[in-house]
Parts: sequence; C-alpha cells; structure tokens
Amino acid sequence: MFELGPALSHLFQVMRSFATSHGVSPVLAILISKIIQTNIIILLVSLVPMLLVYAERKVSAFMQARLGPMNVGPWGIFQTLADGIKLMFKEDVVPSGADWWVHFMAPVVAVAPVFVCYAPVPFGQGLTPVDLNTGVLFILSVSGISTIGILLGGWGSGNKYSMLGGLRAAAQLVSFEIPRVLSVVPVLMWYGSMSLRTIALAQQGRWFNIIPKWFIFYPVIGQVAFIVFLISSVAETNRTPFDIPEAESELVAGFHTEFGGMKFALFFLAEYAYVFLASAMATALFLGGGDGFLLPNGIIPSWIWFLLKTFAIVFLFLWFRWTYPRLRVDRLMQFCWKFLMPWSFVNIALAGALVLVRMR
Amino acid sequence: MTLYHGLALSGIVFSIGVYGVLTRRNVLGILMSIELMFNAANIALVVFNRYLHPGNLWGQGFVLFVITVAAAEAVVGLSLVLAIYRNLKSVYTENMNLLHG
Amino acid sequence: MNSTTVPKTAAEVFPQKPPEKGMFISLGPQHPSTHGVLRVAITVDGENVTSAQPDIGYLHRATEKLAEKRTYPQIIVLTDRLDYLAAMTNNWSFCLAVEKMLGVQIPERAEYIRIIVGELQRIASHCVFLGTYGIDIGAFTPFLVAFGRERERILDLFEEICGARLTYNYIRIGGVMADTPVGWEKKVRDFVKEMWGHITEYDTLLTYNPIFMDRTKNIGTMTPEMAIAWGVTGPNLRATGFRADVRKDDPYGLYSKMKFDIPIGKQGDCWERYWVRISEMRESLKMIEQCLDMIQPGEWMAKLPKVYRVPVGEGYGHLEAPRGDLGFYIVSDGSPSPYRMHIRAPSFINLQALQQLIVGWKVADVIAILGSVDIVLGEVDR
Amino acid sequence: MSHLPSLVFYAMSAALILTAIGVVTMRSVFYSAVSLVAALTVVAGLFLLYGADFLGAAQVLVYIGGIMIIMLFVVMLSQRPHDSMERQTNDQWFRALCLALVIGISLVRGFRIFINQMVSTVVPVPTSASLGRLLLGDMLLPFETVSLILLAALVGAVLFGQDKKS
Repeated sequence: MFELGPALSHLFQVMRSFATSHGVSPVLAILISKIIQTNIIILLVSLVPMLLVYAERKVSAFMQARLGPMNVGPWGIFQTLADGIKLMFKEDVVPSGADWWVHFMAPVVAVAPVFVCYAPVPFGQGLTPVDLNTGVLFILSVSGISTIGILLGGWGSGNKYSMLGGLRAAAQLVSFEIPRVLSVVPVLMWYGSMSLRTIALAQQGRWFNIIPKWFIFYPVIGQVAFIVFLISSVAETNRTPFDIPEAESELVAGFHTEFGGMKFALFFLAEYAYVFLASAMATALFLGGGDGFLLPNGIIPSWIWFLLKTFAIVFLFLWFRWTYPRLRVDRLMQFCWKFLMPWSFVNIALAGALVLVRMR
Repeated sequence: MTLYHGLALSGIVFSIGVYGVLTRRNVLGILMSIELMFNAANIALVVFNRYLHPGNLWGQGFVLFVITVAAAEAVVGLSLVLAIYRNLKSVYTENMNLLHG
Repeated sequence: MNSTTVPKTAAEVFPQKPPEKGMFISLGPQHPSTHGVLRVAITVDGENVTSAQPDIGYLHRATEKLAEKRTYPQIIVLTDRLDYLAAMTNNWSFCLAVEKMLGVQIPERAEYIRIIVGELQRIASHCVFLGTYGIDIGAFTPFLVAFGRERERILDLFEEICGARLTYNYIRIGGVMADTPVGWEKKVRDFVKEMWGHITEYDTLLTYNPIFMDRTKNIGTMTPEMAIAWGVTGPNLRATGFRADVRKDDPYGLYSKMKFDIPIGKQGDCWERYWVRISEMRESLKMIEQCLDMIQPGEWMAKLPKVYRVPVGEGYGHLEAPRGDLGFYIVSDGSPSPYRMHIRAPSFINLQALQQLIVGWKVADVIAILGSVDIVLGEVDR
Repeated sequence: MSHLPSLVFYAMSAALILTAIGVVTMRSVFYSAVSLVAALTVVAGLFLLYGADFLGAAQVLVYIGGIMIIMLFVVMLSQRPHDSMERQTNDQWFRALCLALVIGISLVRGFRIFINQMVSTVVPVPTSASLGRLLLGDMLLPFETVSLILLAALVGAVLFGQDKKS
C-alpha cells in the first residue's frame, strides 16, 4: 500500500531537480543527496539499539515476572533516552594503568564497522542503500573488524579481567566466524549471488500456492543453515549463552570492565546494532526479505514485513539470553568445532548435490 | 593514479617490510613485517591485473593464494612463537640460540 | 595441613610476586560472584587453578565478644545478623542452647510454629541460593523468579508474624515472640500448595537445563572422606552421599514426630549440591504440611521470669540450618550474660574446604564451585 | 569528479606508507600490530579501488578477522611487563636501512619502464563469479594444493601449540 522505497527515491529526485533548477551544480546535488542518505542509515543504526534496549528490558521483565522500566514516559518508553543522556554526561574515567590511546580507540573501532555493515541490507522494495555485489561477504568480513575493538579494550584497560575477557573474545569470535560464513554458503550456492537484495528477491513465489519459497523452507539444507547461522550469530554478538568474553560472574564485565560513560555506551551500541544486523541478515537470507505471507501481496508494504521478521528474530535473541545459562569456554569451543562446523560442511555438500539435481 | 603509481607504492611498502624483517628483535615484529611484504606483492599483482589484463583474473586468483598461504604461514609461525615463548620465556631472536652449542 | 608449615604473615599467604608459572588473580573482595566481601587468592596456569586461598574477615563484627556483654534475650538480636538469609534458624539454635541450660519446657504450639518458620526459612534460603547460583552460571531469570517472587512471599509471611523481613528476633527463649495472626496458617497452606508447582518450574528452568547440567555435573567433586575431614556439614555433606542430618541424628523440637526423607547425592559434584537443596525444599514443604495438620491452639511461650540467670555450667545447642550444622556453645558463670559464647558456623567451616575443592578446575568452574558451596559471609566472618 | 579516484588513491597511499612505517618502527609490539591492522585495511580499500571487490572482502575477512586477531592474541599472551622499556630494533638497523633504501629505490626506478606502458581502460566488472570459475577451472590444481597446505598448517599449529606435559 505504502512502499517507502519508491517514495524516497522520488523525493530525492524532486529535491535534486529543484536544486539544479536553482543553480546548484549537479555534482554537488548528488553529493549532498548521498550525504543525506548516509545520514539516514546512521540515524537508523543509532536508533535501533535504543529500541532494542527498551525491548530487551521489557521482554526480560515479562519473562521474569516484573514490569521493567515504567517511570520515564508512558510504560517507560523514554527510559533508554534518559539512560543515554545520563551516559553522555558521565565522567570519562581512564584507569591509571590503562593505555590512553588504546583505551580511547577501542570503542571507536568496535562501533565504526557497524555503520558500514548496514549498507547492503535490503530493508524492503527499493530500500537497499548500496546494492553491493559481494554484500553477504562484505557484511561478514567488515563486522569482523569489531573484534579488534574488543581486543583493544581488553588490552588497553590494564586489567587482568579485561585482558582475559579480550583473549576469550578473540578465541571465540575467530572460531564462530567460520561456521557463520559456512552456514551462508548453501544460500549463496542456491541463488548464485552474494548480493543480499538479489537473494531476498529470489525468494518470492509459492509452492502449491501456500508455502513461501523462502530458503528456510527448503528441506534440510534450509533449516540446518538457518540454525547454524542463528547460533553462530548469537555467539558473534557475545550474548548469553555465549557471553564468555563479558561473563559478569567470572570476569566482572570482561573487556568493558574499565569503560564508563559514552565509551561503554558505544560498546553497547555496537552489540545491539549487531544483533539487529544479524537478524536483518537472517531475514534477507532465510526468510525472504520483504516477502509477505498469508495476506495477499501489497496490503502490507515490504519494509514493514522486513522489520516484522527482523524483530521476530531479535526476539529469539532476547529469549535465548533470558533463559539459558552460560556455556563454559572449552565447551563453547567444542560446540563450535565439533558440532557446528561438521554440520555446516555436511550442509554445503547437500546443497551442492541439490544444485546439481536442479541443473539436470 | 596510473600503473606506475600503484607499482611504486607496492615497491615502497615492500622495502619498508624488508627493513622491518632485518631490524626487528621481536619474532612477532618480524612476522608482521613479512605480512607487510606479502601485501606489497599483492598490490603489485592486483595493479598489473587491473591495468594490463583486465579480461582474465589470474592476478587476482594469485592474490587469493597468497592470502591463503599467508594465513597458513601466520598460524604456524605464531604457534611456533608460542611454543618458543613457553620454553624460553622470550620472544627476542637473539635469545633463540639453543643450536649454538 | 602440617602445623609447622602454617603460614604466619599475610605476605606468606598471599604472595605479592607473580607466581613462577601462570597468573595470580585476586577474586574479590569486590567481585560480582563472591556473594559478599570474600576474597579468594587464586593462581592460575592458563585456565587451570593451581592454588586457592580464601581470605576472610572483611565483615567481622565480633559477635561472640559482643554477646558477653548482653543479657541472654538481647543476644538473639545478634544472632539475626549471622546468617542473614536464615535468621530464624539462628535464633532457634541459640534458644536451643539456652533452653537446654535453663531446662524449660516449650509449649507444643510454639514447637510447631518453630518448625513451620524454620522450614519456611530453609525454603527462602535455598531460593536465594538457587537464584544467585543461576546468576553465577549465567542464567539471570531464576534469580528474579526464586528470589523476587517466592522468597518475597515467605518474607511477607514472616512480616505478618513478627514485623520484620530479614532480622526477625522471633524465636525467643522459651517459645516464640507472638502467636500467629488470624488466617496466617491458611496463607502458609496456600503458599505451600503453590510452591510445589514453583519447584517444578525451577526444574524445567534450571535443574535439568542441558547447559546448566553441563556446567555443574562432574565439577568440583568431593568425596565423603574429604568432606568429613574438612568438617563440612549440611547439603554439601549430603551431596557426597553421606547421610547426616541433625534433624534425624539428634532430633530437636518435634522433628522426631515428622516424616521426611533426607535427599543424598552420589559423588558430591556441584549439580548434586544444587539438587540436594532443591529436594530439601520439597521435604520442607512436606513437613510444613504435617505441622499445619497437627498444630493446635494453645500457649506459645513458656512461663519465664523477666530477668533470669542461667545456672553455672555449659550448654551446646545445634540444629540443621539451611547451610549445615549450626551450633551455639555457651558457658555461663551464673550472671545475666554468658561468660563465653562460641558459634559453630557452618558457612565458615564449609568455606575452608574451598582451598582443596577449587584446585585443579578451570577458572569458570571456580565460580560454579564457590556458588554451589553456598556461603553467607555474615556467618563466615561473624 | 574524475579526479576523485586519484585523490582517494593518494590519500590511501599516504596512509598505507605511514602505517607501514609504524609497523616497523613502533616501540610496542602491540602498537605495531594495531598499525598493521590499519595498513591491511587500507590495502583492502586499495583492492576495492582497483575493482577487485571479492579480494577486498577476502582481505578483510582473512587478514583482519583471522590472522591479525590471532596475532594480537599472541602479542597479548607473550607480553612481559618490561617489554615496552626495551629497544625493539637490533644493532644492524643502519645497514638494514641502507639495504631497504637500495631495494626501494631500485624497485621504484625499475618500475619506471611501465610509465609509458599501454594500459587497458576497460571498466572493471564484479569479479566474484569469474574468480570462482577461474579457481575451479584453470586454477584447480593450485587450489587443491593450497587446501592441502592449509590442512598441513592446521595440523602443524595444533602440534606446536600442545603443551609438552599434557
């Protein structure tokens, strides 16, 4: 009914023609419109974590027989905003044993890649900021840079617990990166593209007019790939049951023990932005992106479908966090290397066989 | 931005890597300098590929192999460093002289 | 431990120099999972613990010395502050010792009330254990369910009978402070009925969770010999498979009339220490139901003079507190206050076993083991 | 607008040379590792600039997401407190500098033969698909060999990494 993508591009078209008709050079107009588009993404990346923090507090509250934030605004909806303002005005404490530069750079390095990672995500029809040809690989690789930020935080704090947290993070994130990449490979093989937009568009259509042709509904390969991707995404975002790097009962707060105020907020922002990013990726790769179901096409615009599915997966993340205890370090590694990896390899082989069958 | 500029950049980075390999006392520093040299070579390969043979991708394929071999080299090298560190409590090259007799 | 090698100074116990191999970690006194102000000095080699030394005394308030300057009824207030998660049993244990020396007969109703509040207290205390142990392992929800929902109900019940939620001063020498308010027994019965369901909920949420079992099964095992050598009592001892419970072995109050089982474990690992406590909650519920069936209206306080002098001599009263065998040893010189009082604090004694229990396990297991021993620092430091 | 790629190239070159110098001269190994991370990121950017999009992503994925994290890991494990005080270069730095200068100058001068080289002006197209065909077609033998090398490296690393006692 109301597709955001065409409307936005039309708006930019009108703005650009208005500017050029009033004597602004076309190069400048394009540049400015690009800057505005970039800022929309940055705004989104900054707002989504706030929403997720609120969702997390409310969801966890209802899972734990309590109410959650209730005082700031109706049902406490402005609580995150208030917290953000508080964090902004907090004193920036750097421990005397810390390495100032590393301590300063750690949250920056952790948060910067997130903004870039949102570029190839297809938020709906005509709403892909940059349709990269290597979109999936791009997201997976660039999000790996954040690990460096965590390591810097662990090293720069001058604290044994932080250091242990950093070391654990390095081991965990490097290990889980592998099944995460491998779990996506069947999708790429099947659709023959690495562009998230192409993959999402290719999943439109129905079997027998009922079952959507989403990748998750492909027998065996779809489900295995989705589960492996989901589990390793939870591990990549350092959330319970895989929050070993920041295990609060063991390492106090792990790599961000010595970070306060805005620096801590940046780490937090990165974590939630990655949760949303992983969910958005899962939606585009496995759940058909903006493809609707049950209702006839067009009643609900694709970007709302996309957000709905994404938030459904975000809810899974929250659910895991508030139900499961934490795994032990060695068990975590065993789980990655002895369970996730073999299954994703088997899955790739299966997907290859299926692709061959389809080619015949 | 021409073929020559890319190659010159590659040469400069390569020579910086050579300097690092020859002067670093720390084994880890040497490993890092070697990575730098690998990357200089990669730049040269990509630049040649881009300007001389854009039609086929043998140069880029080679870069992929270089990256893979670099990964293998780094992993083995680092595990060696750790093994040496565990025994000698040092990462400096001049202390690794057990074969001196 | 050989007596000639006992370290003398703090520097000997806690070396400031880094150890030859591995790293020295000071776990606490400000650490989220030491449950108070406990410090454990740990040396680790990689992730493996090579030695552990508990460092206690941060919460020392000289309770035993304070008791020498107070009259007997005034000391009950002090006992509230020992194991602040189970103040009822502390009161009760002290009163047992004094009553034994005085030779008073306790009215039957008071005995039943004591068992009801004592077992309710055990459930409340184990609820705290369950919640905090969940947090130690990384599960946050059990805490708010067990600590924030069920324990609150019990505290509400206690508030009704004595006006306090943490430090009750309810069980007095010769009986209890006051009779139960009207309708209280019905509320307890309702609570017990609900609690059966809640314990099943804990089982699904935590006890049989695969990750939880993976973290705690076969971790921090303790043999009965080792437990007895360190003087460990309570659920920690029973988890090793050794059947020892003061309520059965040396029955006090009306426990000899109660029908209940003693849950025991097999190998004394963290999970069994946890499981024994969960099963004990069920046994407590059974006992409360029996008491509610048997309790009759009547007196709740024996006739005692306003100021009394305990006869010259010594007395020892002990009972099965939630954390083990809690005993009060009192020496009286005939004056209104004791000449000397000693507390056999189960947390303090169970804590000592940690230095042997932790060694050889991984850093993540240290927290699991520390939490499963379930100490309360108020009692350790006294 | 047409100068933009050139500008980006010169900025990246300057960043790459600076960070590379940082890698070989920084006193703290940790700092030089971080500097190397920056250098490798710039190299990935250069790959993208030259139209090698798959290589750029692979560079970030393998180098920064893998190698450099392990490298930082080892740096953190093998650091001793007094390391930052110690000299990080050996006493042959002057000779090494001369040699490096000779190599650098001769390389740069040697590459001058390419100044007037006819270059193709074909606009680069996305490479992933054709690269994949190349790897599993003409380059199949080296591709399989590399997988063997990786396997050998994996086994070797596990072997060296083991503690003797256990």
